[in-house]
Amino acid sequence: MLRFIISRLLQAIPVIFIVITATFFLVRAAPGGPFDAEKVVLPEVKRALEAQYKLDLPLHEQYFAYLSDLAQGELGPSFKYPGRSVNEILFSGLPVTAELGFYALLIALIIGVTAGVLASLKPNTRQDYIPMSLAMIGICMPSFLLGPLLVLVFGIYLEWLPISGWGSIPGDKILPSITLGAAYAAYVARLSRAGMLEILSQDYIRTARAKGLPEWQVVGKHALRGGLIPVIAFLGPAFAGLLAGSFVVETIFQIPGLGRFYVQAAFNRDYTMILGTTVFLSSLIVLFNLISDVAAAWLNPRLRSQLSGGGQ
Amino acid sequence: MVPLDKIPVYRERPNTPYLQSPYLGTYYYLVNTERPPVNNVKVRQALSMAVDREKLVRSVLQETAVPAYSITPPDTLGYFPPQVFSYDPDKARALLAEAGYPNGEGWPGLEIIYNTQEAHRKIAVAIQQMWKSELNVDITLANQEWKVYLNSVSQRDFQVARRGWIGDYVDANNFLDLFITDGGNNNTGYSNPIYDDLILQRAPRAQSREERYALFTEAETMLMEEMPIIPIYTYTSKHLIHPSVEGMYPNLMDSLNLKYVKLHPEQTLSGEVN
Amino acid sequence: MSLLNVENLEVSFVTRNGTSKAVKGVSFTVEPKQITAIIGESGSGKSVSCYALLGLIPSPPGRIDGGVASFEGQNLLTLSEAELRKIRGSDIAMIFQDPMTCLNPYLTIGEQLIEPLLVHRNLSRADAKTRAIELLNEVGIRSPDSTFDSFPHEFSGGMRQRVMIAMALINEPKLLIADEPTTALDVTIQAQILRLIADLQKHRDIGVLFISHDLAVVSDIADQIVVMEQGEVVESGAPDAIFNHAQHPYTQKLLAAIPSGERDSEEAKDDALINVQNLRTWFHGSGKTEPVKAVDDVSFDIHRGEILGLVGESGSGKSTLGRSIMRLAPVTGGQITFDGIQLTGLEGRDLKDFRSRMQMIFQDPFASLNPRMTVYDTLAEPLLLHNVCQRAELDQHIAKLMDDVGLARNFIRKYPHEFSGGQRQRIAIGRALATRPEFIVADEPVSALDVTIQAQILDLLMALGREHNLTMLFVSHDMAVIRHIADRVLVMYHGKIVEAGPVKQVFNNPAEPYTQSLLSSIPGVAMM
Amino acid sequence: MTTLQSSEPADLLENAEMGASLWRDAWQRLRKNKMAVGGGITLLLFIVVALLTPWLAPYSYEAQNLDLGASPPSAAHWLGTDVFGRDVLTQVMYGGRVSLAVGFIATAVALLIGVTWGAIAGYVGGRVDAVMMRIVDILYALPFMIFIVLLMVVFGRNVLLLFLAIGAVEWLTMARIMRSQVQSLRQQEFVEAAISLGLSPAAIIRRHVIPNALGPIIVYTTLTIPSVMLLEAFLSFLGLGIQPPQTSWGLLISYGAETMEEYPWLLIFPGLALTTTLFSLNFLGDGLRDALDVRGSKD
Repeated sequence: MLRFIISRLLQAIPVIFIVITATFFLVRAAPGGPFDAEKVVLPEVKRALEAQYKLDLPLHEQYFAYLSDLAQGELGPSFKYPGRSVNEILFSGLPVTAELGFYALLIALIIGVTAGVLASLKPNTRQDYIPMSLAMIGICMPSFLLGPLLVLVFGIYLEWLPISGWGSIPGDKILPSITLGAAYAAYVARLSRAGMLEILSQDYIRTARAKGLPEWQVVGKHALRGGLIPVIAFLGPAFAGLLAGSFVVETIFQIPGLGRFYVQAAFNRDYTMILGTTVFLSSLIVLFNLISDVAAAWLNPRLRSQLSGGGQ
Repeated sequence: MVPLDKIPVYRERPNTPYLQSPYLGTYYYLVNTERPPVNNVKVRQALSMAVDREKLVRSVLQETAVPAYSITPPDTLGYFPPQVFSYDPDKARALLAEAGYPNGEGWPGLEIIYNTQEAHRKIAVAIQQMWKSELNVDITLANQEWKVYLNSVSQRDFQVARRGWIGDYVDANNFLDLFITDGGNNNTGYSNPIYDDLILQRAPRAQSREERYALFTEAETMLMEEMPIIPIYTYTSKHLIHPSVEGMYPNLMDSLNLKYVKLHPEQTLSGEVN
Repeated sequence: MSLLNVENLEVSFVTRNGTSKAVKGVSFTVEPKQITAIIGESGSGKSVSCYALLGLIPSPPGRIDGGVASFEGQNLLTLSEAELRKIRGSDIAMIFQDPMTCLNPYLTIGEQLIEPLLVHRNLSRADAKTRAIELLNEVGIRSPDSTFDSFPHEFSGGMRQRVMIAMALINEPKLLIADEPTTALDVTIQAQILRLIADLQKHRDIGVLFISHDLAVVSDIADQIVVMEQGEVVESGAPDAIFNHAQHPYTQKLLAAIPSGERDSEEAKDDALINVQNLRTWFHGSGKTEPVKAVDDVSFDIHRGEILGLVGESGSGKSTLGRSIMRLAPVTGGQITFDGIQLTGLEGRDLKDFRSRMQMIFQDPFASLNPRMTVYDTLAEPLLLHNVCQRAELDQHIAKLMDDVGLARNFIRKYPHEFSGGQRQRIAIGRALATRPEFIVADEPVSALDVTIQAQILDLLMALGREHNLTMLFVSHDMAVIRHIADRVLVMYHGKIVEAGPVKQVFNNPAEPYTQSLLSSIPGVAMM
Repeated sequence: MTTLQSSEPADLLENAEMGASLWRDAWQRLRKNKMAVGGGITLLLFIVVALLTPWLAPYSYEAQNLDLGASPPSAAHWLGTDVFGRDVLTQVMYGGRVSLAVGFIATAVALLIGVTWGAIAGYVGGRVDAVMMRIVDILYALPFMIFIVLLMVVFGRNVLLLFLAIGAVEWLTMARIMRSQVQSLRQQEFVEAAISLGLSPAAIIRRHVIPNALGPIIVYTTLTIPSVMLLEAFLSFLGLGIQPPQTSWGLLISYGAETMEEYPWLLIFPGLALTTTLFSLNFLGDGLRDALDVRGSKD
């Protein structure tokens, strides 16, 4: 198992390195610089700013300087927010976004698995069609639409829940989490339905019934474990996707999270910030993919013993 | 900021919390005077005269702005800019014909760029259609991401570009000196030694306020005849002020002076009865 | 009084394409402390009849139309799901055909074993575990304490079937339904499991309903045999009566299909078509673990025109050997010479062209045919690929192939799933013959087939072999089949060939103990 | 053995083309599936309307009536008007032209690249697979927005680029799905049988692997098309997409979302058009998957 994890991490190093390099040169090739503004600043002021952030050096020197900083864990100063380092900004936004992502995923799991399992128990009946149709809408409903819609209904007409903020008013975490989690709930529902249908047709489910187990045990104990493995494998990429995709939700609900920084950095051409968030997010993607692969393998005893045997 | 489309909703409420007042800023279109067809002053004048600013303000802007016919906002510290032209589609068509495009024939096309934002899009769409229906000229729109847009403007890689200027201090000079030759925010390629002389040499040496404002009027008249820019509207400051707030008065710079503001919490919006 | 008395059972399946009657008025009894065997081929309704008793057929599409099944004074067919659940796993227990798929791979053996105790007896987990370990011991599982927390994949098929049996017996049922419990097992394991079931039945005084397609298997243990065909009982009686005085033509056909005897092979054909020298096929795991030596230093000849039988149990490396010769498995070392050509050295285009001279027939005709290709497409592919014929003559060639393998020509537009197993294997044989090969590797070509079909396919292979002067390597775990079809035989064990020689010699005077144990495991030897 | 006589069953000789039968049979099967046919007809209707919009549309798509402004549905404007006083029905019809074209073409690009990439990676395996899938990982991690802005700078702004950009993002997931399908398929005996017949890897992938991997690909495709339509709105935001007064469903929905409280009809009708497309596609996709699964009729 350890060998598997180490080899996966080793494979990730060139991936992240190439991502850093490509991003470094891509952002600099994009038109517009970090200090361009609508009201043009004086040329000497601009030069001084560029010197301060080492932008006056030849590109390759900037690149190697960045790499050596990065090797020491330094992501550099933000161009947009003077006096703040990228590390600082990332670590102030991360807990908020991570918490938002966690709740969103939790909601996605609870709603998605329930809907998917219910649908799989009576395929091609109303109990299947209704949740699956909702899931389809959920997948395609963009959060820039769902968010305002929820705000309108629960925040403004019903006045049940606060419509913005994070952690300042009780209940203000509910709407953003639902908005972010909805699409994932829909995917989870489809995945768990397909997974459960597959498992429910297995011979060992018949064995369980032949033992006289009550139906809830047949489903809950024998079918769920295997049926949800595709969902577990999906969670890693999903969590990484949530972190990167939380921008819209964080904007709608005024949440000071990482997603806003990620997208704003690109708009502001805040070079160090773009690189910092990209490095950070791609590392997280690698990490979460690995965790969910390991978890999915761990749930499957056959794979588990193969992995602990040192094999791959 | 108050969202544009929400304004009518607030306005219609009795005891409205909505408060609007003119603001030291102008929304205008930059014209690249070195690119055909807008290198022809008659074309620029025709385009400007074909914009029905009253209608634009009434419909798209929901009365949240004031039509502008000059770069300087009205009553800038007592300076009232001249109105050189007005909405005149007939004259616009005549000018366009003089420029060689009678009824839009032979028109080579024109592109308006703007940075991606709903408000800019709405203005551009409306103006595009006004030019199309009054002058029979084809206009294309191109929205650009903010930094790309800034880059296009500073590289003068455009024909017509949306622009706004918010005054740094309350004085006409702050608007008029934008268009001196090679000014950092000129971006139009406009260059007129007489204008430069007026703004840079003569106005600073004016002996009185009246003389200074007369020089400004002369310069601005010149600017509005040559039209390196097409003014669209003057900004207003827009606030939702809860009825419980007393003593908040608008000013041109829209800066809050909280010294005289009082709160009367018993006052509520008529919408919030419960 | 009978333990179980089934009368006029009728079951049908309602599908989009209409209603099909799977069981048409079947009656049989199981006496206490006796074994009743139901014999029939796929589609005969034998399994459906038994699943229907316990409410285990999926409904819809399954539907019980009528009949009575009395068990201890209750009619099983009219019980509610809750009442049936009380009986399932306690009074009536089941074991199934495929122990690989019938145990839940995600739960430990122990957890699955104690479930019936927890559900039906309300035992504590500790007591249940004690009971389970006792039973594991009884079914012959070594060190049951450590086994208890293992997962199914850590066991061989035979061991899993023992676990299944333990699980069925744990609540001391009065009736055990065993659905083809040995079909998926190797011949020596099959013999052990059969013995185990017979022993347990005697010790515990339970009634057994034993379902099988193989008359030979049940001949040793059954007290009563019921023969089913197409949803109906055609004959029933004591084994002796069935084997010696079968009345119904179908029963006679089943008996005749049991492979027996050996062919008259001409001696001493010394002209080697294929020569295998010191062949090694090793599979390397990652890292420094020992490679799996599937084929380990094997040398032999295959003579022109002969059928060489290759026999061994699962894991012996016999399939890998066949696949190595076909260049489907990567050869680690050694040489294969085909008609003077170094097969091991061929690559790319040369290999592709050479493939027309040798073909393979796979074990599972369900898996070896592309489910999305019609018979026509499947047969046309090799014909066009190797330019056996022009496009204009394609139809004639395909029709000829279908005639050769005994398929009706109007099946040409059908897909594999529309055929029975035997018909599918005919398609696969047709595909292999299409390139006009000289040599064919047949990898267990009949082991997935019903016994009467098996006989037909064996006859077909022998006839085609003669007609096209084919040389064949026939891989099988079934001694009786090898004896029936092969000229010479190789016995493989742990990657090595332990015995080789003409069929007569090996079967009548086996030199190796391993060969002897294989021979003694052939079921129904006594009956033959 | 009988020799071939001239009196062969007629249908035998009709089968001139190899591989054609699967698709023809799938078509037969599809025609019997009411939901799929309904979805197909709806889609076809949308496409026909899109093609004929210049003749069918009740109003000009650019003509404004600023004095009318946004008005709710009425006899003159069945679906109401937008803030410029333009007819919403006309806008939705013209928007459909863009959205349907973008949706289908960009998805086709993504399918082509993704399926090929995934099939090769999955079939060849080993190092090639590792390298190909790491490339997918890298592309996943690159900041998409910067990438698009650059594309625009390098190639200028045109619709072809829009398709490319969308295809460039969407094929990644497609490749992953395809790869895992192929990995399990290549273990199947019929692939081994094809190898032993001497088929080239390309022929095996094309004839034996892809037809058997189509099910999940079709389902994913039907989900991709609507999300591509919405992605187009985001690219328009970056300046890559189409420009006013041209419009698309994605743009109409994102404009409508901003004024859903004041002018709900500006959101509802384009949303309805997209949702209808989504469901039609899904029914058609499920039907197609079932139709291609020749075994489906049995169970």
